Amino acid sequence: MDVLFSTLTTVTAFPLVGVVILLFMRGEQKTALRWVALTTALITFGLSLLMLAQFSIAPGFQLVIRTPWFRVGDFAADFYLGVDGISVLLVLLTTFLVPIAIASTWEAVQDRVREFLIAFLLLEVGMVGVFLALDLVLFYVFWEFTLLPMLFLIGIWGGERRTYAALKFFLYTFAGSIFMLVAIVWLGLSYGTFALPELMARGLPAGTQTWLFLAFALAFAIKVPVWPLHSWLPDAHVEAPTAGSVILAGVLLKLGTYGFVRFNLGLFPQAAVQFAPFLGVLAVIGILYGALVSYAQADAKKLVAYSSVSHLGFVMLGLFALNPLGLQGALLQMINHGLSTGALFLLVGFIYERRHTRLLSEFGGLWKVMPIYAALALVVFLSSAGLPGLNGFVGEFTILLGAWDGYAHWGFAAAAALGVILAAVYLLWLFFKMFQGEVTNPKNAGLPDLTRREVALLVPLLILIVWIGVYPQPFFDLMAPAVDALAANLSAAALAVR
Amino acid sequence: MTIELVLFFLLAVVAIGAAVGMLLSKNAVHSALFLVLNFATVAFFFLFLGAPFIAMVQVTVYAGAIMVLFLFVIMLLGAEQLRQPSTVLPWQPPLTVFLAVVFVGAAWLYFANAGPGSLAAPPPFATAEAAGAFGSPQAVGQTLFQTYVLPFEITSFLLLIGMIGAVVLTRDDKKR
Amino acid sequence: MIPTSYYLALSAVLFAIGVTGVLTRRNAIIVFMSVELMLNSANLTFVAFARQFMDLSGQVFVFFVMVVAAAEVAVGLALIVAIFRSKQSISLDELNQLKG
Amino acid sequence: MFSLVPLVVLFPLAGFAANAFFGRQLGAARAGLLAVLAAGAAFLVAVVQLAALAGNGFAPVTVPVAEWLRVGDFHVAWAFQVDTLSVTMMLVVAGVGTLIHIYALGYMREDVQHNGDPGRYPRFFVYLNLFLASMLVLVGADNFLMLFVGWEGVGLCSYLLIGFWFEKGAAGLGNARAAMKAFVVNRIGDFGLLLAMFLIYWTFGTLTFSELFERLKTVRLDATGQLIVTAITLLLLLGATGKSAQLPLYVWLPDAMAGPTPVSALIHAATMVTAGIYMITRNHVLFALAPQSMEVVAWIGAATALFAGTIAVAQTDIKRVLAYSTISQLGFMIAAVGLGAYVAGMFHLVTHAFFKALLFLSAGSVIQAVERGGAQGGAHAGQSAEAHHDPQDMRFMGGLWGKLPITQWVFLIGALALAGLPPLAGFFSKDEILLDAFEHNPAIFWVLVAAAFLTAFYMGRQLLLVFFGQPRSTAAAHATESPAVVTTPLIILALLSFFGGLLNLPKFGLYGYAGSLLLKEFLSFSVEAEALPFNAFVAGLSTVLALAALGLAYVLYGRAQATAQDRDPLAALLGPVFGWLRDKWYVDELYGFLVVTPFNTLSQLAARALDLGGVDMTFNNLGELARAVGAGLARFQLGYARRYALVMFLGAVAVLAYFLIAR
Repeated sequence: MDVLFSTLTTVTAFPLVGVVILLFMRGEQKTALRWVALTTALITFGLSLLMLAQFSIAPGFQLVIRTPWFRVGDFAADFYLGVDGISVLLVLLTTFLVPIAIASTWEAVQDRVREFLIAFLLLEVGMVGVFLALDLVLFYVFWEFTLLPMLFLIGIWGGERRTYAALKFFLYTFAGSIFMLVAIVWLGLSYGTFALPELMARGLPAGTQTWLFLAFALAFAIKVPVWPLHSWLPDAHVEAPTAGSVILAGVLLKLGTYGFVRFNLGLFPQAAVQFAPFLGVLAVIGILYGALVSYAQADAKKLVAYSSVSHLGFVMLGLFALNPLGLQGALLQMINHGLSTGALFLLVGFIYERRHTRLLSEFGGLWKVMPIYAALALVVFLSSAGLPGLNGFVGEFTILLGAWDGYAHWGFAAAAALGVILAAVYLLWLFFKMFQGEVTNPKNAGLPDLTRREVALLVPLLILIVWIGVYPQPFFDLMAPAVDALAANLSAAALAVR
Repeated sequence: MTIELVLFFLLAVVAIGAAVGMLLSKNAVHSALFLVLNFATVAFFFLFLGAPFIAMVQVTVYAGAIMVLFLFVIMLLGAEQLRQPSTVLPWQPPLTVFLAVVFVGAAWLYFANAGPGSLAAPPPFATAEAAGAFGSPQAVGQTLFQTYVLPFEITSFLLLIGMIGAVVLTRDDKKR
Repeated sequence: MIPTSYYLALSAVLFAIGVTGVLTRRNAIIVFMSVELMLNSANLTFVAFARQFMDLSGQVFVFFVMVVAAAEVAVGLALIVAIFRSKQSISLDELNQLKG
Repeated sequence: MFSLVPLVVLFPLAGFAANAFFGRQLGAARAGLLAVLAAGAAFLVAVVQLAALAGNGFAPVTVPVAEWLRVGDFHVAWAFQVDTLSVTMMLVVAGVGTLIHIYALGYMREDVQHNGDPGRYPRFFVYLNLFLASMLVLVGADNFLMLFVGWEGVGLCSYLLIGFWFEKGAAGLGNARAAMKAFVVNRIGDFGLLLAMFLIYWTFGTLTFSELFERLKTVRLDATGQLIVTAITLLLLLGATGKSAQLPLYVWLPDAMAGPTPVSALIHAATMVTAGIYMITRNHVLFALAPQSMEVVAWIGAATALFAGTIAVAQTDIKRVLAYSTISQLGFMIAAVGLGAYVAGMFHLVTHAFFKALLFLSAGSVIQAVERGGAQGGAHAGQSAEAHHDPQDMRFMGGLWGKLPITQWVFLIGALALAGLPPLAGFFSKDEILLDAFEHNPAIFWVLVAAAFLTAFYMGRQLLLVFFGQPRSTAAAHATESPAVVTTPLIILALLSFFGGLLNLPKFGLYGYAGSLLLKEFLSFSVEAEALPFNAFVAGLSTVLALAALGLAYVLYGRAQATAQDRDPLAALLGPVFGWLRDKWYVDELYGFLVVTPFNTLSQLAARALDLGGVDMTFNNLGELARAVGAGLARFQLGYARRYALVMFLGAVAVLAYFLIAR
């Protein structure tokens, strides 16, 4: 019973309570269904705050619970959860974004509401589980578990080409994780345990690290997505419903970067040192390429989707700087991207609900028609473009500062800094096409401004955007001990390699 | 040639003939009747092999209940004969026959090469009591309810599921 | 006494005829009957071995096979009825939904 | 008293927040008043800081406010550096800012009416207050990162204010495009600043000014170190060229005139664009270690001064002339700091803030006067055809002297101050720069002299075209003077422009020791300042040249043209060269050809050919390959269960046969 009612188990599993309740409700009571789901998600957020309260700023895993799960011969997996400075913020981000995403579907989703909400809550279980799992098998189960609800969210509630996009999303991510599964099984059978802390403590020989690193990296790189494995992302985003996009960009992509930190850096430090320049190059290409391609898009959502490729390039660059600055910057940037891009997708969703199109050529002059919408959008765009004083800048600056002296060449950081210029180009272009100029399209003339509900969705995000921009220290403090330990481990590995 | 062997070959010819009859009959009703004949002869073999209980079950359940069900369905659907001749799957009959012959040949080879005595005639029963006890309802029942009581219970579930399945599948959608 | 191999050979022949029926006939009901024939030939093998090794388990298994066959017939015939309702035919050639 | 310094930012910030959230509820009058009060309060705080500094013997003080970033060994805080340099800037920014706020109260009321959206009035003050806050963060910062916050913050405000009438301009998009151009070009400069910060941190281990300069005092540079410091300073210069509109990044500033006139005065003349000069001055210790960079700085400044001056002589838009003049004057300041004459640069920065703000504001007054005249004249004469000309086009003005009793005089003072006539402020500050150039680098001196000549010439041209001769449109003929709320700040600025030279007057006995200069001594607590003796040749030359340029302008434009369509007399004089000047040396077109078009093409190429055609196609083809293999195999799948069973049977027989054979 301790396991069942421990903090981490409840944070992970509480959405299931909502799922059960939803199962027993009738599909026609749409509002009631939404309230149940929203309340569940909010309680889960409350539970994660409880977790934060119990969390102490120290290295190592905390609030650990462990109980045998199943055992077949040498193959013994545990139900093993724990949280540390690296995962705590990501869990909070997840539980924070899910209620917002659910609330954003209030009017947008009218079809099979019950099933939609169930899929969403199941997705939350999977995502939180990924961040908390310390057993490799458990991790893999949660990892794949996130795939199915998202597949349905895209494939059932998506846009016109939803089947194509859903299949592409599924095949891409699944193909990658197969390699990870092989690596996990190999690890467990060779070392007699799937427990991450034990594997980390034992340390692996350099030779095996290399191919294990690659197997894990492929799975995570597709999820991030690292260039050139990104082409599922725009399609998935464009076809996914707004709430799905919010979660996809906000949390699901972080599963990949989180995996990089937790496994590729934590478990295979020597291989990480060796591959750092290589992944650094891919990250920089991703930054510039994502920005360039983003600028050429005609569809607002696609533009935002490609901007994710660029932004996550920054995260990858920070991670493979392999020093505390880069790592902390990258971890913070994960949160930032979740907030900013989540907000961006909400914004695109709002206009889509009004106009049922996202083509930039259809808009123009919306600032006049929808001043509140324009003002909030401007703040979010600028946050995404890395304006100092807002959250994006803190992350990007820390990453670039770290990357300048990281294991990659300083030129990487310099090239990546060009991405900051390009971010301004494509985001201001988006703002220009949507909000500035005269109202040329008569269909836009009478659009209603944001409702209170819509503003209320954005306000929590905006508060965090400004908070992190002005006073990010509490966030850095939370992750500092864990990151320092990781960085120390990495520099020891670097010495071993050189 | 003992009288047993004569009887065996006689019955075997009937059994095979009935099976071939089932196979070749155009009319499904005829097929079903041929099959009943086959089942009945096989019941005789069961008797030879010291399995009177099984033989009885064979006649009552198989030849009786199940085949009646078949006949019933054939009559119900009025599907004694198919209307149009087959146009698809060329080579299917000759290939099948060829493979069946290969199969029988292989089995024959196998039996012919089986070690001496391993497939020879089993020893006869010492006493009439022993002959009567082996395969009697009592003996089978004891084995069934002692060694195989759990599988036996599970079969009841299987039958229940089969029953429900039949009911569900044949329910008329329009009457919902 | 009759050698066990005779029974086995007979069983093999009956099985082969059953297979031929399944593979060549298009009438679903006859296919079904052929399946019963195959099951029955297997039963014969079971009983023959039971006698050979003086072990009643073989006979018990025949009993189980019959139960399975009964359940199968019930469901299978129900399926045929259902298919006949929708297709007005029990020809297996009209059931090619599995085509890739 | 130093602890009050955060208020210098917090007052405008509070004004910004109040107007941003409640501007509509407050209503236009109260929103404007609130903004003015916020700006005024900031100015008062700046004055308090001056007093505090005086009480502290002008020694610099750092005022920490809050923790900001502490990651590993890296640490920066929100903290203010209060020294004579930053307080000078604060006073100028908050002071001129307050005056322009007051001016905007009246100007914007008319502007929003004219542009047809009175509801946007509070929004202007939202931006203006945010700008003040950002600018004061910039000048008050005690570290590079905080400076960068202000740096990009003012860039944002500039973007918002240029695009204030985002639905106006060419094709309804001109203003928005200008705003975007300004932000993006500035970002290119910011890129330099960002890289400079990385280099500074990894070389010297700190981004805090005081710590950095402390470390620089003891540092011994080897060859690599020298290279790095040169790189740092050049990157800082890139930042400065972006913000201070120098070659090659000046192109955004002329377009930025799309913003309302108070914005042009405050941001694009008096304060924001001088941030680059301030930044270089702030980092004079770094620059002192990199003589080559100093040389580059000086030459960029001088080249910009001359280049922009040549363009200014051929412009017809009243604000564009002033915009190019601003670029030119900023070039003077950059040249000054490049020569190590930081005090001269700052001095010119201050006086320029006065007289250029004055010129822009009075130009705004002229524009609105003409607009009013157009409305009236149109009503009188009933002719609408002529009323549709651009109210900023000097060709349609003329003959305004006497119609605008206050504006005409203040404009004249501003123009003469800019032209550099003694005893106006511009003379002293410009003379100081010329003197430094004369002493240190004669080549630059002569370039600057040429630029100064052009300055006087185009100001003369502007004066004559706007105020003298015959009115060349009904609008000009019916122009009327602006209200007091507009003219009062003009008068104050005119006084400052007139007497601003006194700021750096030799202190004859007043404080006891002669030969020293007021501003120089004040700033010497922050930057090194060398006192050069008065040079009669330089002063005389610049005065004579200014007068000559004004005379030339009178010769050409004194007999005013009769109609707007007349050929510009200068065109007759210069021939085809005039076309080049009028079209701004085709730099915009060149950049379009060299940067914008290739970028767009590249972007389209990346999106279509590379992404959809390359990456996506590759992976889709992989998928298609699997599908094709499957489809090939599927041909064996006829869909008939019997065939499947046959294959199964085949397998069973094969297995059986295998066992037989294997036995």
